[in-house]
Amino acid sequence: MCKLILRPIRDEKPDRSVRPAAPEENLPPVDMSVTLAGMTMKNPVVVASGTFGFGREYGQFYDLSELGGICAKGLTLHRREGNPGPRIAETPMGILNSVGLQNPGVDAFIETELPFLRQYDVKVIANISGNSPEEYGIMCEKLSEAGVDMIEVNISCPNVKAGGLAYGTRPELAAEVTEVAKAHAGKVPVMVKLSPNVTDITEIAKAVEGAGADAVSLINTLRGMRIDINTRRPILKMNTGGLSGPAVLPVAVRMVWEVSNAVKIPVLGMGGISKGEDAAQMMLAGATAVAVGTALFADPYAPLTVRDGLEKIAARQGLSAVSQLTGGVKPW
Amino acid sequence: MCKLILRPIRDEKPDRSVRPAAPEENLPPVDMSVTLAGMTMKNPVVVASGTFGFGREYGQFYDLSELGGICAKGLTLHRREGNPGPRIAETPMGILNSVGLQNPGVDAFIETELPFLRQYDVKVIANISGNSPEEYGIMCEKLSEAGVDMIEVNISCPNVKAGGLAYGTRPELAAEVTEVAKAHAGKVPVMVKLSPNVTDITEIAKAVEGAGADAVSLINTLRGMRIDINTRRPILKMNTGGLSGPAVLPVAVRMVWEVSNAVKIPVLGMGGISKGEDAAQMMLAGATAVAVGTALFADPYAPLTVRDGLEKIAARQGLSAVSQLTGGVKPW
Amino acid sequence: MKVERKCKILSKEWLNHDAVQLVLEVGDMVGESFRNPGQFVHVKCGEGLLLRRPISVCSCEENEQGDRLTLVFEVRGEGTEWLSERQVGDTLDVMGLLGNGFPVKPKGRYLLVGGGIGVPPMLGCARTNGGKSTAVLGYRSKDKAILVDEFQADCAKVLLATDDGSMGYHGFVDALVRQELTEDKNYDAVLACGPTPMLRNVAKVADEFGVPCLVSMEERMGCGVGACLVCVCDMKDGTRKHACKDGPVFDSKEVDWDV
Amino acid sequence: MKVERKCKILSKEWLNHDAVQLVLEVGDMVGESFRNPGQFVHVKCGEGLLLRRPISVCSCEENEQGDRLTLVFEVRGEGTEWLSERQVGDTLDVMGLLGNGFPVKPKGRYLLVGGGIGVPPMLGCARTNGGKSTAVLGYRSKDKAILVDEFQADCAKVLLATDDGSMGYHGFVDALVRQELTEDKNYDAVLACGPTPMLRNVAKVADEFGVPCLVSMEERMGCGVGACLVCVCDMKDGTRKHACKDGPVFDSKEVDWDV
Ligand SMILES: Cc1cc2nc3c(=O)[nH]c(=O)nc-3n(C[C@H](O)[C@H](O)[C@H](O)COP(=O)(O)OP(=O)(O)OC[C@H]3O[C@@H](n4cnc5c(N)ncnc54)[C@H](O)[C@@H]3O)c2cc1C
Ligand SMILES: Cc1cc2nc3c(=O)[nH]c(=O)nc-3n(C[C@H](O)[C@H](O)[C@H](O)COP(=O)(O)OP(=O)(O)OC[C@H]3O[C@@H](n4cnc5c(N)ncnc54)[C@H](O)[C@@H]3O)c2cc1C
Ligand SMILES: Cc1cc2nc3c(=O)[nH]c(=O)nc-3n(C[C@H](O)[C@H](O)[C@H](O)COP(=O)(O)O)c2cc1C
Ligand SMILES: Cc1cc2nc3c(=O)[nH]c(=O)nc-3n(C[C@H](O)[C@H](O)[C@H](O)COP(=O)(O)O)c2cc1C
Ligand code: FES
Ligand code: FES
Repeated sequence: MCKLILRPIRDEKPDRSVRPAAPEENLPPVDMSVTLAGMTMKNPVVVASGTFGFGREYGQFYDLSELGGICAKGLTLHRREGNPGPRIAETPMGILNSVGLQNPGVDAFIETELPFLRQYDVKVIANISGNSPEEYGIMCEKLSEAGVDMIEVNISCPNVKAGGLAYGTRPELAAEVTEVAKAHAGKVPVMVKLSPNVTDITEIAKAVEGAGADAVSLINTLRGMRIDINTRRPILKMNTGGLSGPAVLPVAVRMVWEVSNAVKIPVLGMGGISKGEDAAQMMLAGATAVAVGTALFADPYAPLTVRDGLEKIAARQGLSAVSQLTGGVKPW
Repeated sequence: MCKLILRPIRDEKPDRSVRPAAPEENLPPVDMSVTLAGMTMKNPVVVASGTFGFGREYGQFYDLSELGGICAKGLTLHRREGNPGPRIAETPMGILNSVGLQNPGVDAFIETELPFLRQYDVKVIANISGNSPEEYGIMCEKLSEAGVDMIEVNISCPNVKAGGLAYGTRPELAAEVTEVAKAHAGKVPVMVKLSPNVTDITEIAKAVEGAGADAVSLINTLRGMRIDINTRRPILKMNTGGLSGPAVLPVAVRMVWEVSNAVKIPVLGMGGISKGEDAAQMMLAGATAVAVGTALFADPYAPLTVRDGLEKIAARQGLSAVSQLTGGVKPW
Repeated sequence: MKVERKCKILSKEWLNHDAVQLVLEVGDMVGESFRNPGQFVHVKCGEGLLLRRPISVCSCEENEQGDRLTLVFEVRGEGTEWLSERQVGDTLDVMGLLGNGFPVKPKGRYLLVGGGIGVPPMLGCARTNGGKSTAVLGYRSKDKAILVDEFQADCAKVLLATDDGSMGYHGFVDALVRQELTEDKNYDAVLACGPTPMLRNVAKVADEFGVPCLVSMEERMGCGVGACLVCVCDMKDGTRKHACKDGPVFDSKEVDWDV
Repeated sequence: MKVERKCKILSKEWLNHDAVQLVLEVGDMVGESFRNPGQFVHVKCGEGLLLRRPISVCSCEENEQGDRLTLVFEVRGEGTEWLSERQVGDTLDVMGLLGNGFPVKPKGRYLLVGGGIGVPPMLGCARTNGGKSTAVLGYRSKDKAILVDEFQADCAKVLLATDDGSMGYHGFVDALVRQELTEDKNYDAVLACGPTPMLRNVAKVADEFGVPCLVSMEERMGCGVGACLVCVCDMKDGTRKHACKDGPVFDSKEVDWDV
């Protein structure tokens, strides 16, 4: 024992002012593909609707084929100019927006934007909002004919007065919209996007599942407000807007966990994801794939950072496929 | 004109590497007192229930008489040990907690803690949670006899299974609890603390107003979750917990604005306040006074920073009394 | 294409209590994306703030050792406060150059109008025109005046105004613009940057004299590249354009000034 | 009373790839609030993180020119990462000294047990005992070993263990504790800091030999001062105590090891 104690501990005296190099990691490859309601993506990272336009802008910075999927900017039946500005306010680790679905209308999307997106090897998810179930139906018909990979039915936009929010907070209305969408979407899978501004999100999730939804996506934005204390005016011209970004991550993880325990259809998880760890949390909570939105504004490359981070996490955990994360949380 | 152009602009060449001194400000005094449901406080800054214990700890660092009021740690009829640990998780600009109302019971509070708090020139607000309307009633009776300045009826704690949350999400239950509390509180004003985890918070606010509440306080915490991606366990032993801190500020401001437009009783605003500007937003949105909670953990002096910041803002805006901020927002 | 770069601060100067001038080394940013003066960069201001801050390019140049960019900004809130605390040698995360600036022609003669922190981007315009332009610069007060020497070096004529009369003309720039155009309306265009009420008034004066007018609009931004649609600018034809991508410089006749 | 202080970093050393040793100048903090070794400080780790990070005092001293505090910590997540990037001369926002440490008597003789990043606080204990104590230190592997020279200087005897056998005994510290107590149980107490499973095992061994045992518990913290009740530690009697105020050091017999 004594000899052991007197053994010199450090064989050489290193420079203690710099951090010693980390041991090299030799990470095995991971199968990054996931299948969401029958739609297979090369990786689980999608960009969130409304934060990526129709891909043209960020497409200047990197190849859109790097992404798993693109949720296009929310479409309406007819062109909309959206809400007056200001449309954005910053909050602690979050933003409020009140864009109000500015978009060229579903026909212009099909004619101009879809062909552009089709140049890339990436799944295209159209996001739609309507003022009535009929409008949802018409849009689904057009989009399924045009051949998108999935339709995301937005029943939860807090930034438009008609329809939108009400559909997302009442199970029977949510179900009605889902049914009509399904009836007109043909073979294209329908994913319903849920609002977090509700007492019990599982009620709505179960209602849309019952109505035939192929998947659900969540969360849309939480309603919030910021006031300019000098002008005494809300910063947003619409007074309130939708909160997104890292601030909402814990609420989103909780809701994804609740919903994935309540329904059998797969979940696209989003809300505050900005790094691999966030995405891994969301998948462990039950998401099959994830979407990245607000994080783009801080870093245009955020979806790729999330993807690479996720791959590293999966590899370090010895997973052969990233899909092994989905639903893996072990509640106490 | 030409002469003007040729005039030297800077009379002296200052050192441009340091920031020139700001012009001196001579701020007029501001009346910082506010009256919340008949209870007058020397300033509008209260510390939030559950974040300040019974004042003993932070009382070592500054004089508790500096505060407007103290919402004591949530009490139950009988002593409770609360939930198992871990009880806290950090999230982007927020925290999740699942303390679960650990407290010595209402009698021990009255015997040991209230006399301690009474040494200070500060309003004492007792915060109570019950498993049944009757329990609320008994506690109110005891506390009103003991002579607290106000009773905050917590119908919104997301961290206890029985009662708590359900009362806060259903208008008729919220009203029932309020009625019983009022019936037993004697002359002590009753303030009901609302949950943000609801589709429409104004419904609950109107219900408790109708049932006789003297004030409402909001928001309690938003339910959230964080997962340790390596152990695959939720960080909190209770799986989910309540989100507080700057992250929730915009949601809190929105709800305070909605509620103060929906009811006539005064509002104690809280949720994410950590500086004077946050408090000013909350007051402009309609709050008569504000509470500071989570910010204490980053900075024990946060309530004093908020108070001083608020005073400066009021002075700069030329207000003679800080109460002139309340409800001053001008929506578009 | 690379849009985001780590840029080193080469120099930092305080121009007054609120205004800071930074010179950055920006790699090949200028060569890659310079179109005209009046473009902007989108700067990350610390880890605690989610959104980048748009700052106009004051002036820039290509350089073998790394392109140079001069920014001048005023401390207004948390982001610019953070930015003002950076030191020479620190690195900033900068996206740019973004947007469409003023389409100035080297042979053109312009009436450049800047108000307050709208002054800096006009310097870039002045410098592409070989000293032919006239500048009308307005400030709150004399001690807020910035870059006056620089404009005097690069313009044929510089007219100054302050809101409180502590330097130059006592009043707003639109009065000086009117005076100048009355004397001489032989300008290719009026180019203006500053607070919206100022822009509206300048646009009106230019319109009266039949001189084309281009204005740089300040809108709150998210992505900075045209994807998120938050930086909305109302047009006369009822459409809503986006300052970051369609602007920030717009033809004053297309802008709906009545919102 | 002052609890929060801006403290300057006087020196910084990397002890291995993950562990950093900082010496801070802490004003009159030690004089004001030192009770015994094993207390901790609560350190703000940048603007982006809300919660402070609890770090045990490794050693400290009063000093006319400003008290000194040595901290040793391992980079685990965002907060400690940020902390490890600070440089000599930078200022930290530190609350302390907090909690109740090990009630060591200068004349006592203790068996000090440290595991991994639980090793540093035991050094403070060693130093109050004039070299009379024995230390049992366990590490993941040889290259993770820290502070061994320091313990050898301040203890009568130092026993080492590594999980992988790359240095000293191949196995866990509780085996060495058992070996030592078998040879010599003339200790006033076993004092231990490290991961909970290690503490549980060491407590069991000490109990078998009838030697009192005190353990330092690691719990996630909020306020750090006893107000928020999050840092809960389950006691055998069914109550829940709080690491920051009632601890972090508890009598091992009072702790409920079965949760
Ligand atoms: C195209 C363009 C060019 C600009 N060029 C300059 C320049 O060269 N020099 C300069 O000093 N300022 C310039 N500004 C204004 C500058 O962007 C704001 O002063 C700055 O964003 C304020 O940030 P803050 O964090 O200090 O203020 P805060 O009020 O704390 O900012 C909160 C949020 O509001 C946004 N915001 C606040 N004020 C403005 C504003 N006036 N315009 C746009 N967004 C705002 C911020 O970007 C941030 O997202 C420009 C703005 C635009 C749109
Ligand atoms: C009383 C006490 C003394 C300690 N002394 C030391 C020490 O001397 N040296 C040292 O290296 N470490 C020590 N720790 C552990 C240290 O506090 C954590 O490693 C550190 O908080 C991790 O922070 P992070 O941001 O790097 O990790 P993250 O995982 O990013 O932290 C997220 C949150 O969890 C908390 N957390 C994470 N791990 C722990 C943990 N093990 N214990 C408590 N909270 C945790 C963090 O404080 C933070 O609030 C001590 C802990 C306690 C309770
Ligand atoms: C500027 C902006 C515009 C948005 N527009 C839409 C939209 O058109 N349709 C939709 O379903 N969601 C929209 N959203 C919500 C996002 O798709 C996403 O659900 C939300 O932002 C949460 O994710 P994040 O935190 O990663 O941004 C928008 C969000 C932002 C920030
Ligand atoms: C650790 C902790 C414990 C809490 N305990 C209670 C409680 O006992 N009763 C209660 O009504 N609210 C409790 N709350 C909620 C706060 O009073 C407050 O409503 C919430 O934290 C929002 O404010 P903040 O963001 O300033 O912390 C607690 C919050 C925290 C963080
Ligand atoms: S800032 Fe995103 S479109 Fe202009
Ligand atoms: S950390 Fe708040 S009581 Fe211990």
